[in-house]
Amino acid sequence: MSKVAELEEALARIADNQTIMIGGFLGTGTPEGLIDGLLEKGVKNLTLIANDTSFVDKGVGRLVVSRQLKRVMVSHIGTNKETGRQMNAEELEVELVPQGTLAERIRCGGAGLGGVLTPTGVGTIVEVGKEKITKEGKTYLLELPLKADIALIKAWKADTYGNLVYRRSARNFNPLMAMAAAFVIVEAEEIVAAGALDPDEIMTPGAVVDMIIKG
Amino acid sequence: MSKVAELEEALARIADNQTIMIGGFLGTGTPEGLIDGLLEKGVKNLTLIANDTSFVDKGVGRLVVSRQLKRVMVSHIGTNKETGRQMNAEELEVELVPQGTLAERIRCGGAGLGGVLTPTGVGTIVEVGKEKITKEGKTYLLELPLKADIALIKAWKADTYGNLVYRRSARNFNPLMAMAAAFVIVEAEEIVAAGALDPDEIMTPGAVVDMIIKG
Amino acid sequence: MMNSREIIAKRVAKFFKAGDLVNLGIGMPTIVANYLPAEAKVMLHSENGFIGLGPTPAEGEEEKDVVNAGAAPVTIVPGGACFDSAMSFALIRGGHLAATVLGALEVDEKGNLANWMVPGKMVPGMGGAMDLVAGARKVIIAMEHTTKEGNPKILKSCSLPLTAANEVDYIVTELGVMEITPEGIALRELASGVTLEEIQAKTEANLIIPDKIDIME
Amino acid sequence: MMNSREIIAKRVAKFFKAGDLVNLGIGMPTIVANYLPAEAKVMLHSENGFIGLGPTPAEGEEEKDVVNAGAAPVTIVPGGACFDSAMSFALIRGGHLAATVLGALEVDEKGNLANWMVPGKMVPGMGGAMDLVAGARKVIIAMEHTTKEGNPKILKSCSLPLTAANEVDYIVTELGVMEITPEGIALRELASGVTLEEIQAKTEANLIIPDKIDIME
Repeated sequence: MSKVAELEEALARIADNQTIMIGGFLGTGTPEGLIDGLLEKGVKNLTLIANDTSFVDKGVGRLVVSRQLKRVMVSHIGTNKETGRQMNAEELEVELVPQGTLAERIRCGGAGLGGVLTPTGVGTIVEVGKEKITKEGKTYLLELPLKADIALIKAWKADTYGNLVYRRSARNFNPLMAMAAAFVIVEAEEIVAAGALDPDEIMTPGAVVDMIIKG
Repeated sequence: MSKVAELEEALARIADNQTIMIGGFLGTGTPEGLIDGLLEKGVKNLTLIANDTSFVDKGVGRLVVSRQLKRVMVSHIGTNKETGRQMNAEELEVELVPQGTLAERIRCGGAGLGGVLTPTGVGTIVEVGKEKITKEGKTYLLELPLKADIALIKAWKADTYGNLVYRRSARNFNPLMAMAAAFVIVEAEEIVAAGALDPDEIMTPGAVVDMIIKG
Repeated sequence: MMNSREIIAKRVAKFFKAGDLVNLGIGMPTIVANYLPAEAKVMLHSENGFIGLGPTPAEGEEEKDVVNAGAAPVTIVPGGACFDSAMSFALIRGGHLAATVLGALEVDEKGNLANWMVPGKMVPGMGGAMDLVAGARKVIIAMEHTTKEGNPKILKSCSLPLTAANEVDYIVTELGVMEITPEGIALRELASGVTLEEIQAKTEANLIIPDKIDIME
Repeated sequence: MMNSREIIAKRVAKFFKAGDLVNLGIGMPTIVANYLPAEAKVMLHSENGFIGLGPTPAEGEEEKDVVNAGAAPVTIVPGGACFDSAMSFALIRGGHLAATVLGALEVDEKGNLANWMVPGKMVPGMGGAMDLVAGARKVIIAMEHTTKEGNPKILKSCSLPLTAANEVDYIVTELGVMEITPEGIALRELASGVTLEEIQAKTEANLIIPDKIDIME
């Protein structure tokens, strides 16, 4: 039961107006082959959930430049001038989320949790419109889960069942997003047989992965 | 800056009336050498947070038999008859917590989160006394963080800085508890030099570990 | 001839398709593993921290750190993966399990389940059961149809403390296969040689009898 | 002679003791690493997913997956460990960082910090800053005492959108070291050659001047 597929099969799962999570931190740990495919396919009006909008010529930043996004939920846009320009021109909706809150919201989505209380953002504009809950004298914001139609994940190694190993700082949001989407597509640098990875080195269990392409 | 110490130094940190988290699942992944030490030292009135009370002759189950516990917060006591007997005789307070909720509450304690919304336990006696929050038509219980004075952790390998690797099903609650206690003591089967473990195989970063003994 | 437990386990195994991730509770549900054909490629989740629960190892080949949620020695199949308890229950609660199979003390027509305590008698704790029932995409109860004394376990309304409310999808017993629907408990399959009168007599809840009922195999 | 940035970085480095886990923000705080003596055994946390942030690799020895939170190639020191973003921020929020060092646009006498946006002008996003300031056990602001135009940045009350409220513990500038106390901003150290009049003139908030003020080194 191998989940290894061709790029075209992966792209067939991605359509206009979907919400897509894409792994990576300023492009490190982003599946660039799948981004190439999205650019070529030209899907539009996507909602992107990612750590940041990377750079104009790298990772998800290229999808900003190609104007395929309707909305982004990220923690940082400062490295991609085009994101700020489109935001100010009201061509792109930008929701800025503190990075740790973004990680927890995605984790909640994947873990069946209805939300989480975080101290981050209390007393700032991040709290606007959110429920505040005080416990033992400390005030928290109730932050809600995030889920996606599709997650695009970059792995260092994958086995054919979809078990994944990430490398160094390329791990970042990838394991969280692999849990939080209805359909999970992985781009792996190396694909090995099921059983070739030690069960303890696996960072994402294959059970949550739907499709693997070689990247 | 090695954190390796003798059992006596570890036991010196443990006192009557403390709240102690101890890793393990029916004894697998429990630091038996530290339990031996607790039995010998005879500290009393401990509050134990663990997955279960194991068996009468294994893991934390031995602390039930030796009557060193005032209170336990666990998901299961069925494998240790002495726990049930002491509970019915009102000699031991037992708070039963669903296993996934226990894991999340400990994780919240270690992650600086004020609580988490879980669907588990809604409509059961677990919901008694808890705040219920409904989001998008689904009802959740607000479960609050757990922290401890001491965590006793069992690792397969540790480096001298305290970076830890667990093996197979002995991982269980250990990585969560290592984040949630004021003082973290590790019993490791093997101790290696800092730098001998690959940064990607480490499951608990040494920064949260205070002391390591050879087990 | 198969006994009741084997009949139930064999039928439950047919619920699964290739790629499904399934958690089998302690006790009778564990036997289901014996009836999963290798080609089914069902992966078993062990709540103590791994996917890929395999058969009991040969004597002398046990590993102390490879045990199931009942502390019995097991193996991990190729493609298996280990994780901590937070991840184990993230998989459970997050809907990543196609199904969980559990025993029951009582089930009722609203899909309520009681299987974790008898006040004043048996209080083992819920372990992972409450999360499994709340989180798995399909909850299948595998149990003998009545108590040892012959009393119904499929009730109009559970009397014991619940494990979860409104979460059960199917009940498989040695007498038949039932589905919990918004209207009540519908009989889907009847074991060979069992009459409608017999299964209803052993069931407190009123069974909905559709036009078509398959033979349970 | 050291420039302002070097003077500030050198002083901030003295806050740390062996075993401390510290996060240094992008920009000036990064320079602090150059002043941490090897024997200090301070471990640096990189919010993009590891502990053990080390120096820039030699040319040609960069690894594509080993970068800091600013996407620049770095190394991982012996004893370092990698993890995902949830764990990275669990460490931050959970109080496992002895300190975070960040720059600021404005700080005020209540310990409020503004360093992530200027409405209508600069909206880069907060990245990990809000979590760092809310979660680290000690929040140290490392910045030049005034803006390039000479205007105070240490204010009675921040005017820009906050990064966090009431979280700042220390401010280190080229003129001195200040501590946020419940009574206001107390001057702890003064740089050599700087007068009390000068530092107060460049500070909008009223500085509390204790009997004993050390020389900043």
